[in-house]
Amino acid sequence: MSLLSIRDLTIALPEGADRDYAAQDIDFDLTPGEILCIVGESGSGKSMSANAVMGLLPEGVKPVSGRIDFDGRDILGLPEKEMLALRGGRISMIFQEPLSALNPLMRIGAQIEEVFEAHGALTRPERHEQALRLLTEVGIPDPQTAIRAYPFQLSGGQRQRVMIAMALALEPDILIADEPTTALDVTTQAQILDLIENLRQKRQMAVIFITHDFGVVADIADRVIVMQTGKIVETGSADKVLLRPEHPYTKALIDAIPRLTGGHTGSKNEPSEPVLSVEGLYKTFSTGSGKLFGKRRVVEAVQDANFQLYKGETIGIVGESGSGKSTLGRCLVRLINPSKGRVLLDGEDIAHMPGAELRERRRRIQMIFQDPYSSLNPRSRVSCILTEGPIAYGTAPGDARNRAGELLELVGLDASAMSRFPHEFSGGQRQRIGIARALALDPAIIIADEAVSALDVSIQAQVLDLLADLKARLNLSMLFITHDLRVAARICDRIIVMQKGRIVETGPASKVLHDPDTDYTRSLLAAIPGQEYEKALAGAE
Amino acid sequence: MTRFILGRLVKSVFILLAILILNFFLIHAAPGDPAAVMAGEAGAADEKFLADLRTKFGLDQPLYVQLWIYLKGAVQLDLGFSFRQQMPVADLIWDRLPATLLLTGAAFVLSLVMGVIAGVAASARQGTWGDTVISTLALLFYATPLFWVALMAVVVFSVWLGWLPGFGFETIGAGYTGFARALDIGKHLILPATTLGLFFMAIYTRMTRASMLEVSRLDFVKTARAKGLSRGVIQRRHVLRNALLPVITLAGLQAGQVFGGAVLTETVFAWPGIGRLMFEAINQRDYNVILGVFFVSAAMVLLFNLITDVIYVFVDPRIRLTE
Amino acid sequence: QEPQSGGTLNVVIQPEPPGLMIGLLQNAPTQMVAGDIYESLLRYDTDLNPHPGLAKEWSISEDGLTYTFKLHEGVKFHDGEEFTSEDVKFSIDVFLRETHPRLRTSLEHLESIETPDPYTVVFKLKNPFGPFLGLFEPGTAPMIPKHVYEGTDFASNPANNTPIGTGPFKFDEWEKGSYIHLVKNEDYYLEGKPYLDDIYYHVIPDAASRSVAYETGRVDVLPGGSIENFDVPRIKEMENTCITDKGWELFGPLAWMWVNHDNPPLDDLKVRQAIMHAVDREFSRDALWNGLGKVATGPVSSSTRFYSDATPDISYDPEKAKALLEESSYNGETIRLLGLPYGETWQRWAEAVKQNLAEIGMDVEIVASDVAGWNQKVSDRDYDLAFTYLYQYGDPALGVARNYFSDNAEKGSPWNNVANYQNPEIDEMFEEAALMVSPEDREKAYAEIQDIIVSDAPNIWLLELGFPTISRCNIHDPVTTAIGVNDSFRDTWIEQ
Amino acid sequence: MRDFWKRYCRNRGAIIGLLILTLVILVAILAPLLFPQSPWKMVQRPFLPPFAQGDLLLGTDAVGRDVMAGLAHGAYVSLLVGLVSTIVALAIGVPIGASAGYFAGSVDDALMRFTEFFQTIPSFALAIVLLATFQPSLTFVIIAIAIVSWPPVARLVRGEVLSLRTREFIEAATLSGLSNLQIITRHILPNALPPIIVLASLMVAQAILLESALSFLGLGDPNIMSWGYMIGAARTVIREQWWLSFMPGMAILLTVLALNLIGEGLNDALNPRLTRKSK
Ligand SMILES: Nc1ncnc2c1ncn2[C@@H]1O[C@H](COP(=O)(O)OP(=O)(O)OP(=O)(O)O)[C@@H](O)[C@H]1O
Ligand SMILES: Nc1ncnc2c1ncn2[C@@H]1O[C@H](COP(=O)(O)OP(=O)(O)OP(=O)(O)O)[C@@H](O)[C@H]1O
Ligand SMILES: [Mg+2]
Ligand SMILES: [Mg+2]
Repeated sequence: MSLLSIRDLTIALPEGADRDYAAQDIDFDLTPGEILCIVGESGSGKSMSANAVMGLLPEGVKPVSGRIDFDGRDILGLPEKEMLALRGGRISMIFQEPLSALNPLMRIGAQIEEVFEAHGALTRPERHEQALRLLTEVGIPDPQTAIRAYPFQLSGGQRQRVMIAMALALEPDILIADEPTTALDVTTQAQILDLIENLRQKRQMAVIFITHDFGVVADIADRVIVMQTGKIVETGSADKVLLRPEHPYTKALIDAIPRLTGGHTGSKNEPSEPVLSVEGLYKTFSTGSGKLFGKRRVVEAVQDANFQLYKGETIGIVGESGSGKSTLGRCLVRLINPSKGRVLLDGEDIAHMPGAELRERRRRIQMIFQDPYSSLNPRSRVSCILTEGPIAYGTAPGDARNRAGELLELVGLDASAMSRFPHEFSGGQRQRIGIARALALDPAIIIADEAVSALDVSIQAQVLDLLADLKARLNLSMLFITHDLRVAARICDRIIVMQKGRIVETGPASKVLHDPDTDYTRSLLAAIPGQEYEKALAGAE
Repeated sequence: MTRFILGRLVKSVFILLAILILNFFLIHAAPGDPAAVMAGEAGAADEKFLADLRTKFGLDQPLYVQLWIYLKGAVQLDLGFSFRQQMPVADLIWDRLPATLLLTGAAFVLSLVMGVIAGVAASARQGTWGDTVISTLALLFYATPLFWVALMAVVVFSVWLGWLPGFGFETIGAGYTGFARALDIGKHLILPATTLGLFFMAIYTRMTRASMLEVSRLDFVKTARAKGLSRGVIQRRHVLRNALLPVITLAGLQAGQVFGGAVLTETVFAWPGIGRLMFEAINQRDYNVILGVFFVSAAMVLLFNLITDVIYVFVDPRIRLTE
Repeated sequence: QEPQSGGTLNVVIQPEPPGLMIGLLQNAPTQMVAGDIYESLLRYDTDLNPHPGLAKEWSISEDGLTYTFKLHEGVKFHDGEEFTSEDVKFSIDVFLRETHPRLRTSLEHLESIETPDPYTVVFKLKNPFGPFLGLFEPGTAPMIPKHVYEGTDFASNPANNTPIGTGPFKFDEWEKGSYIHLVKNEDYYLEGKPYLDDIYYHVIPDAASRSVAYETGRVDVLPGGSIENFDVPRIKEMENTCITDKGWELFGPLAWMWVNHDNPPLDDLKVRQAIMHAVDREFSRDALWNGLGKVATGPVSSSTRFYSDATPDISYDPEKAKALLEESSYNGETIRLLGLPYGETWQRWAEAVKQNLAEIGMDVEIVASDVAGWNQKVSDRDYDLAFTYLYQYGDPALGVARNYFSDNAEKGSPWNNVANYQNPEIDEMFEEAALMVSPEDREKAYAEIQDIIVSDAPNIWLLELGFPTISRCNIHDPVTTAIGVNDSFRDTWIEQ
Repeated sequence: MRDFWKRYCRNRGAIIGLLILTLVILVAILAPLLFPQSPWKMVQRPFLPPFAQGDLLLGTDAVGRDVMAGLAHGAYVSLLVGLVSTIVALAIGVPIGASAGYFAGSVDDALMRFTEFFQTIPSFALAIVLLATFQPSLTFVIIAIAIVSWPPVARLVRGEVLSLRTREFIEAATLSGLSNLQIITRHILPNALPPIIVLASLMVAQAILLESALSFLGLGDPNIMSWGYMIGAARTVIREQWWLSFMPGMAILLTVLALNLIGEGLNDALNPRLTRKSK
């Protein structure tokens, strides 16, 4: 007997959107205790379909046909009042973005207790007790403190767990999780997946899980739905879809999954001059505390970093969230000033170089930013984004434009892209513009900070290929910051593992990923989802 | 926190001193002096009369000496003597301050409360005629000259309808005490406070509306809806609180500008407040009074800036106070 | 009708006086309130004839050099001390000589003051001084308690805040910015007077609010000039409302434009005459002053003694003005017109004059400023044309001569001969006329003076201003003397 | 540009606003042609009510001047005061706010204290003192208004810049070798524009009103016909001839309304992201 059944659901988008329907003819069932994974490219309508079940479509987006039966009742036409009772009570949802999904001005505890309050459950002290229990259950360290904390005082992973606690508060029949782990590092991700799995077993909770991480899908899914531009293109049991895909799109997706093994064929680094060498680098942040009368807090984000980057080499920097990866990268391009230590670029120390001189050196070392959205000025056209750097360094505007055209071609974009604004591109395309911008100055070194983590696998694969290709063609050196070890495996020659600001392990990629020296690295490796599946895939090939 | 507040207070003292010096020169740059004005009012004067006055006021001394004398007093919190009224400036200000604080305080509370309510109401009805009415009214209040509104209010409510007294602080000579007096003052307060408040109310309305709409698009509102919270609770508990942040900034600014806004209102409604004192003092070149009022006003601005900053910390836990 | 005792009088006052010690401050609002508290020796009816005040009788010697005043007996200051001739001597000779610039000028003619007994004062003059008997109103020669002020620094005497006089009302309370409260002087020397129990002077800074105050019944007396002229017709129509334009005879406020003789082409008589004839004063009176007041015919107001109407014609005649301007040395220069910063009417007036002058082809630019700026500019002769209005104090020697004397042309004061009009003949004539004993001689002399000055057109005389006092009709006798509400309300009573 | 225009036109209010403003500007420009006589000329008896006489549609004022001519000529001055003083205030406030926000630290502290100084004097009082010191001519009225109205601009811009400067695309621009000035002008300010536009449209209104309040106190330029002057002058007869202040008041109201609508329209049009993606 199915708990939820969706029939011919079509969701219309408002005028001016990229297409007419966010989702079309969606058809699926969900039985109690089942985990259904929805995968597919970005913008394919995954989130909209899920939101439709909650009755929480954004303004202007409306279901125009079909039905959603929950417990034998069509909930599409349900009056708001009855929907209120379902929401949070019998169906609950975890949203994509944990950073902004919590009210910044409310304490964590209050936000959880609110769920009970909304459904008139329990007395005040009981609610508090339950909130505490839930926080403990989702594995938040020191729940007594966390319950009184504000969202900004928690890490991304902790916030995501608070969201999960909220969603689980009333033991719903259905949990909808929209990319709940995308922003998390592998260890945290593993914990959360365990938690969901536990709950399902204990409470017969059905789960709709949206993700683009196939490792995760492989680990948890009973059934899988693949979506593309608003339509379901393939559906079936996890085994069938993952191992014996039928639809070409599914096949393409699965082909694009990065592998821990095999992907990258060793390094051909003949020991040459290091283009960049880092010696004894430290970065310490000190911040006032948020609490009244509080003390100053000191964060040692990077401690005693030492390494060399050789010409044509790619180094991956991996490690859990908050381990200092980004800080290290930013110190190298001097977006932040290191506290101590030297950064030798072509033998010159740029760690403490003053403005004008630094500016001259800077074009040799460029950065690709994590978020393709926020790293492009929303009010600049692509042509401007790509040419202003070279022009600032004295290239004639005409030449810069020509070069920009070439670069766009190089990163696989049409020259017509020149006159468009960033918002007119997809995430993957935007990331390519970011890459083109970094290349526009003909740098010797590129620092890529989580350059692909926001992208879905197929686009991720494209971008990674592109980077590898460019690197080979232009003989670039690259520092690749990521928390996805599969991605690191795919592109890096050497890997640096960071933990709490320190470099704990360095070595060739194959060594670090398969025969690590430290326990920390081993725990990271163990947490990678979908390892079984990867083997199965490898076996199938 | 205490360190932050203390630090700011210490800094404020220096800023105040600097402001005082600049104000001193600013005011002395205007043509005419208090002696000439007073002589002018007398309808006749001779050299001796003017010279006597100037000696008495200390205006015969070089400017830097006058400044020095003034500053010496000011650091001991002595704001000098009013040339014209022959009273210590501090007493004058102290006399007038309660009326102004009452008026601006009432206008402030009124504009803030009404403005926020209207803004919330408009945002809840976004796109409907209710929204249009509120928004248009707000714009109307915003764009109408204050003195025009004030006079019209008096004509309608005081002359035609006879509901409310049109001017003054209380019924003179009625001899009310206690509650009766409070009631009487309250009645007198309604028209000026409303007039003064209308303008800011309009601003708060617009700001709250925009801010509410902005915040209701944020993700955490969706989270709140997913919890099954009703619309009202969401608006109140989640949207409003966040939407109030920019309103607080503005309110801090308004609160600081206690005297400036009140000049016209106090004049039209014969309200015995500081705004009028200041305006008259400027016209009469009563230097010490002008400086005194500017000084208190500056202190007020700095104080309210500080209070706003502190309130911010309480309302928004993300904000950290840094020195 | 038999006067009734009792009742409270609510009067508007504007602007708020800087203080109430009338010996130190002579501005209009101070005088209005202090006129109830302080008294002088005489009072003047609306034809400027003297009547008993603190002096019950007086006599003048044949040669016009000795003035003897007999004082009322049993007059007490508000603190209970008796008022005697010593106080008179102290007030005039010591206090006011020190503090009162306008009186000081007149005291130049004074030889000595003698006090043969407590109720007799004898003034001995150096030379005959025609206007002398006109000096004894409270604004010019208030009686000040010797026992309070003798030997102190007058300006900083703490008693200035609680003024003590002999008047029918005593100071009670001053709520700054709101009101001044005076109460009946129970020990007043005239039996049965004053009639009123107390008086509130309400400080209401805005003219429109002042008329509202009257309309809503909060105040009962609107002294002249306290509401906008435009409001007068409406208020006048209200029931139980009486209006009088009496009470300004002593002051005889005359409005004119100073013409700065330093600045060519204004030193050219033809230019000045052209301006004189170009200004449409009837229009200004009717449109801006609601028909109140009179068109001026020359430097002397018609209520002032020795006014002559036989002066050369200066009436509105744009054609003549154009012709005069043609013949003159005017070459299209921009003339700066300094407006008087006393409210809307004066601003409108400046605009109207500007327009009048534009009609005859004169380019005028209005200069605005606040009161202090106006004072400064006029005192420094930093203007071309400047509006003003001045009081005449009942006698040309007191209020007219000062504006035309060559000697009075030094900079630094806005009431001197600010135009810098230089005519030695006039100087001499003024000097002589002031010293003449017989009123008939003076009359003749002043007629001649007026004739000459008007032909010289040193200034552009505009209007004898009318400031009607408005009050409820059941308030009897609000105005009884030539200084109107500036005198005390001692004779005023309210019909219950 | 066409694009921009199309986006602008999508907002109906904005078009109405533009129409009104165009009308006002036209009237301002054509005033000397429509009413060749000086607006100060006394043409008829004072206080002629509106529609009483054919060629004086809106009647006459206290000295018999044509109100219609006054409105037309006043449009020019009021717009000039509103626009120029706002531009000057922006020219002072934006650079100060932007530098304070961008360079932060001690620069910020110094500039904000400087701004605070102007804020601590009640703005109305400051305007009065300034005008008492200098001649109240049109130029000084404009300057005085600008001087008292720039601090909020500086504060607003600073706030925006503070939040923008840590954005990734600013970091990217830094890495591209742009100078600070280029970063501020090309990347930061365009993104801070929406609130500035809204504020600016409010400031124009404020300036027009402030001018009227100053006129009311006799501190306007007495040689120039402006709406503020007309309201101030008609204020004394508000009881008897209410239309004399009502009509310039309406003119101000309409202009302010138009400016606000335009501000909002511009804001939408300048935002290239028309449909927000719900991420
Ligand atoms: N508020 C909105 N207004 C208009 N169009 C929208 C809105 N929200 C989403 N869309 C459009 O609806 C389509 C489906 O969006 P949806 O969020 O479901 O994608 P998704 O599959 O969840 O993608 P992702 O993996 O990036 O989250 C997209 O084309 C998107 O542009
Ligand atoms: N500007 C800053 N002020 C204070 N602390 C900071 C600042 N930037 C980073 N940190 C702290 O420094 C530490 C390292 O941060 P960093 O951003 O380098 O981590 P990361 O390894 O890049 O993590 P993630 O994978 O989540 O991006 C964290 O504890 C972070 O809170
Ligand atoms: Mg999604
Ligand atoms: Mg990072």
